[in-house]
Amino acid sequence: MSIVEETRKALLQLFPEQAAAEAEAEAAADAEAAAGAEADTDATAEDTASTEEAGEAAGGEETAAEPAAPAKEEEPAEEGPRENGVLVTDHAARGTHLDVLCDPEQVVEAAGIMDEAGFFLEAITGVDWIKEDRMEVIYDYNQTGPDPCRVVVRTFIPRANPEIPTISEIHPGANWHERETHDFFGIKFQGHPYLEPLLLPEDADFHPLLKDFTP
Amino acid sequence: MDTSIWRPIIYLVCFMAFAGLNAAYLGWCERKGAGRIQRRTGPMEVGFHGLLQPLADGLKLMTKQLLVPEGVDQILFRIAPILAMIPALTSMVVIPFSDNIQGRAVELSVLMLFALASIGMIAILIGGWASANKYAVISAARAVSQNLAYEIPMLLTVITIVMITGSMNLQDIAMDQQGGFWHWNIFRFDKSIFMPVSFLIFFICSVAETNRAPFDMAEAESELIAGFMTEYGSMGFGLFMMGEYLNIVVGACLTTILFLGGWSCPFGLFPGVWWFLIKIYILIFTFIWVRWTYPRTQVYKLLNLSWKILIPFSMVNLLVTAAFIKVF
Amino acid sequence: MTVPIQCRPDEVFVLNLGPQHPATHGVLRVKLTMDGEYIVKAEPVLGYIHRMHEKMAEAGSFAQFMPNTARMDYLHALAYNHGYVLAVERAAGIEVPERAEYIRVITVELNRLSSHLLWWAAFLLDLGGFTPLLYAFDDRERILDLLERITGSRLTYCYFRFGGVYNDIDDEFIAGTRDFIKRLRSRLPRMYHDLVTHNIILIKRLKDIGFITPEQCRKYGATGPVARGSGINYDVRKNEPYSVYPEFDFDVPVYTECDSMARYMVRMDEIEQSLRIIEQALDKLPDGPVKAKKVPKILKPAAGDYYAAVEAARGAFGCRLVCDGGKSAYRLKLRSPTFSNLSLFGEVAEGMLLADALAFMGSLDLVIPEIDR
Amino acid sequence: MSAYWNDVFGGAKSLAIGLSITAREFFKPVITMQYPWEVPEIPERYRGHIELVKNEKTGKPKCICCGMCMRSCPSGCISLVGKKPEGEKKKVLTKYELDFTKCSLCGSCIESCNFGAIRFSKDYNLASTRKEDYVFDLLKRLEEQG
Repeated sequence: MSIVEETRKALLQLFPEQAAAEAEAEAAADAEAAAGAEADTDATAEDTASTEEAGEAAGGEETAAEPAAPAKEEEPAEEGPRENGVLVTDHAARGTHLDVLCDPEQVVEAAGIMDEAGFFLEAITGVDWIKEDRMEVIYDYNQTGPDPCRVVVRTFIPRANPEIPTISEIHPGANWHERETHDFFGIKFQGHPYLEPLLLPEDADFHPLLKDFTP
Repeated sequence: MDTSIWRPIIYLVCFMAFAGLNAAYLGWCERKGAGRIQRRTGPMEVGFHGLLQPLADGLKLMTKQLLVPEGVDQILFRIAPILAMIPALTSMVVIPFSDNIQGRAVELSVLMLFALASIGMIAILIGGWASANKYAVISAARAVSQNLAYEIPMLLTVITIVMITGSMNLQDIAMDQQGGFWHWNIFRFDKSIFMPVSFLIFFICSVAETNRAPFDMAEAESELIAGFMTEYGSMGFGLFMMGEYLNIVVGACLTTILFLGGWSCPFGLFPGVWWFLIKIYILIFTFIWVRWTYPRTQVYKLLNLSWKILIPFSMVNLLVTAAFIKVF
Repeated sequence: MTVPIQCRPDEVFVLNLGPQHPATHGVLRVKLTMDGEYIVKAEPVLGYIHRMHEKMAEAGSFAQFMPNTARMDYLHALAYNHGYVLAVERAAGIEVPERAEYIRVITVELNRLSSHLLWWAAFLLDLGGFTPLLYAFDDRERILDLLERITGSRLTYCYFRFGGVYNDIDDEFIAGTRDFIKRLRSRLPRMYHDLVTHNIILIKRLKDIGFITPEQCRKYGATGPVARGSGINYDVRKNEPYSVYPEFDFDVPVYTECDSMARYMVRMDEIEQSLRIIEQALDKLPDGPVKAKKVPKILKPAAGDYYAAVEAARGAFGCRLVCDGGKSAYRLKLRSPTFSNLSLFGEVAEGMLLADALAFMGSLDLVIPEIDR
Repeated sequence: MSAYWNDVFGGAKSLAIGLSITAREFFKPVITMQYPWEVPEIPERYRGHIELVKNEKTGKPKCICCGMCMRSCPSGCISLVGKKPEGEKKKVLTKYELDFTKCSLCGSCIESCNFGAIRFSKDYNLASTRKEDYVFDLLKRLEEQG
């Protein structure tokens, strides 16, 4: 199983609905395949093991199937609000392998999953979507294994009250990245040990990367 | 004519001139030497090949205001640079440049030189402490620990020489080595087989004593800005620099007298002051050469070197010498 | 060597290392709480050369941000050029002609060499050795001359363009580069390794100083030679190949000692690997245009976000570009490697001697404008 | 114990090698240049500040006052004014100012110019204590160049 698949499976813990839906679809596909190819094998044994094996069996198939899938999935995502979940993205086009959209409360859990999977935090950044009146917080994760796998975890928070839990306890490196993001966007990382300006002067009370910032 | 009055005055003037010239022009030599080693030209603009550079520098330093920062110890801050210069100048008095060129023949001149050398360290301590600057204080503490550590192996090797010669008078020590280079203490294998090692130890210690790279822990410009000199400007800084160069001269003189036969010619011909000068300038060049070759050591590595390598080696040499003298 | 720290709260003092300090290579300030010469706590204070490049990217068009990229990591400016150009090309879907890719690789690697040489020189300066600085500058000067001939500038290059490079390289450049490779190869063992690497003073100062465990590297997101000195085999050029790097045969030097000496050795070995890459690139250099034909003057990439990473001399440089369909970036996040590399300084420097901490800091290879952006 | 002796002898040897290298360098020729007396050759593509290019036939600047350079400049350091004299079709350049304090020598202006009307100069000896000295009147400069 490739690292992208493994990580994807690990991240699906965050989204029981998507996981369930996929497991169902896989089971159905498996059952179909099993029924088609080996009609005489014991189908009941396959079913009982499916909860565990579905993912693994899917791993091989999905790598082939997925690159096509995001093309379908992404287009509507641009227009309508995207559902929470894990998306496999085309690395050549996007530069990332997995794209996770989650609730603000879930970033800590996501950070924990990434940490367990051996990922390191590359950067945290915010984006000020002033028209939609919300802010996006993007966490870039990467790992040092032989195969590339970049994961981006993103979440949206209201612009009026930009608060999000800190992940600096899980990734100490996030400490500075969160301070920087706080500098630029005014996003408050709850539970951060030392949320003082890092790149801006000590007494800075402005947030330059907000779209309505005027110097 | 009673020479007892004139002699000291003439010597005083001559030695002062010698010392001043050295202090000024060693800076130029150092810059030129460093330049050549790094394949640059060094100072070129002031005078022919920058020969007037020391004068220009001196003029600049003297015309600058001596800035005494707030919060420093007013008296000690001013005393320290003077204290760095005076002992080095005084040391010149007892150094025999030749069999008849010596300011004052002191019976215990070796001891006197080492006593004066310790005052130089106190100048650094005072300067660093009085500056009320954290970098300067760290530097002062480093200088003291370094000097204490290096005086021990240095004195141990000197004791070896004193045992060989049986005198603490520099003049006697130099006289004892007259003749070809095989009479020099560095090659006196009949007294101890480790004399070259002993010479090396003494040389390393004198580099460390003068706070020169690679042992310039006290100055350490990439760590402590300029260490004890951080707060000094104008001639206060100039005096420290001159004191440093004079210390180098004294160190080279001492090494020459103790190990390289003083003013004697390597081939036993025409002994005289020129041989002495040639030897000390070769040694001074080595000081410069070493400085521009190595990176700086670190305080603990330096103390390790002293306590774990230099002191045991000089102890062994001392014992071997004692045994040789007793046996033969 | 471990020395126990005996520290009573009333005995510590605060030492401000910087913002003007010879060893911080710019305007980094480190607030050190010291017990004598031992560091109890180290807290880097950043932002003295913060210029808000990311806001500037939002103000102008994509092309107008190009010159800014060179002003972050001024020592490896072309890698920053490269990272940004890759991100925009990915967003706008521009294909780069092969010759341009090769020229990019050659110039980036030359620039990496000059960066490593300057690091070496400055590192030795931190350690109190002056002469190596001039020897390294002798070599570096030749790289700058070569690059100046084709890019027109010596330090803050603005050479890459979306879909290619500014202008073509000529035969004289190729010959000059080959000469330079020969020259550096012949000088490396003697002027670099015999004079410095094997020097006992240097070894004593770097060995077993500044331990960074692989786990610390991961937790703080350290990349580049810092991670490779801790046994992490990660190089964007190998692990996530971009441009034409897969065409070349080169190794990623990895040392598992985790100390300053390991980081030193990684960089010294990388010099050799960069020479190999340049050599192969010059051999394989194809003919053709150096700029893609149909690159619109005003780029309007489709909305969405794009990521591109390159291996800069100091680690993985990442460029996250968020577009909203307009002609300027909606948000450009620049992930600078030293920002992460420096963030572990506080943890590692605890309990170190001041002199060792500065040697350790030098081995991290900091470029302050890149940290502050 | 052997580590100790290794340190002592290996260390001494490494130090001696170091000295021998610097000694050899000492006798090699100087490689630096005495700058104000010797001037390095400036490569063809050197990027100095920009200057206007003259039309060889008419002796007037090639610039047609389209203002592309002004718009493409990332830091807005170019300001130009063109007037249409009566009875002529084309605009004539009357003012072309470069605020060099902001210029980062990126060359965007030169690339954006479709008429080859500006190029990099080879000036690098620029020093002044006054900011105003760096607002170059390029039109005047062109006239002075003759």
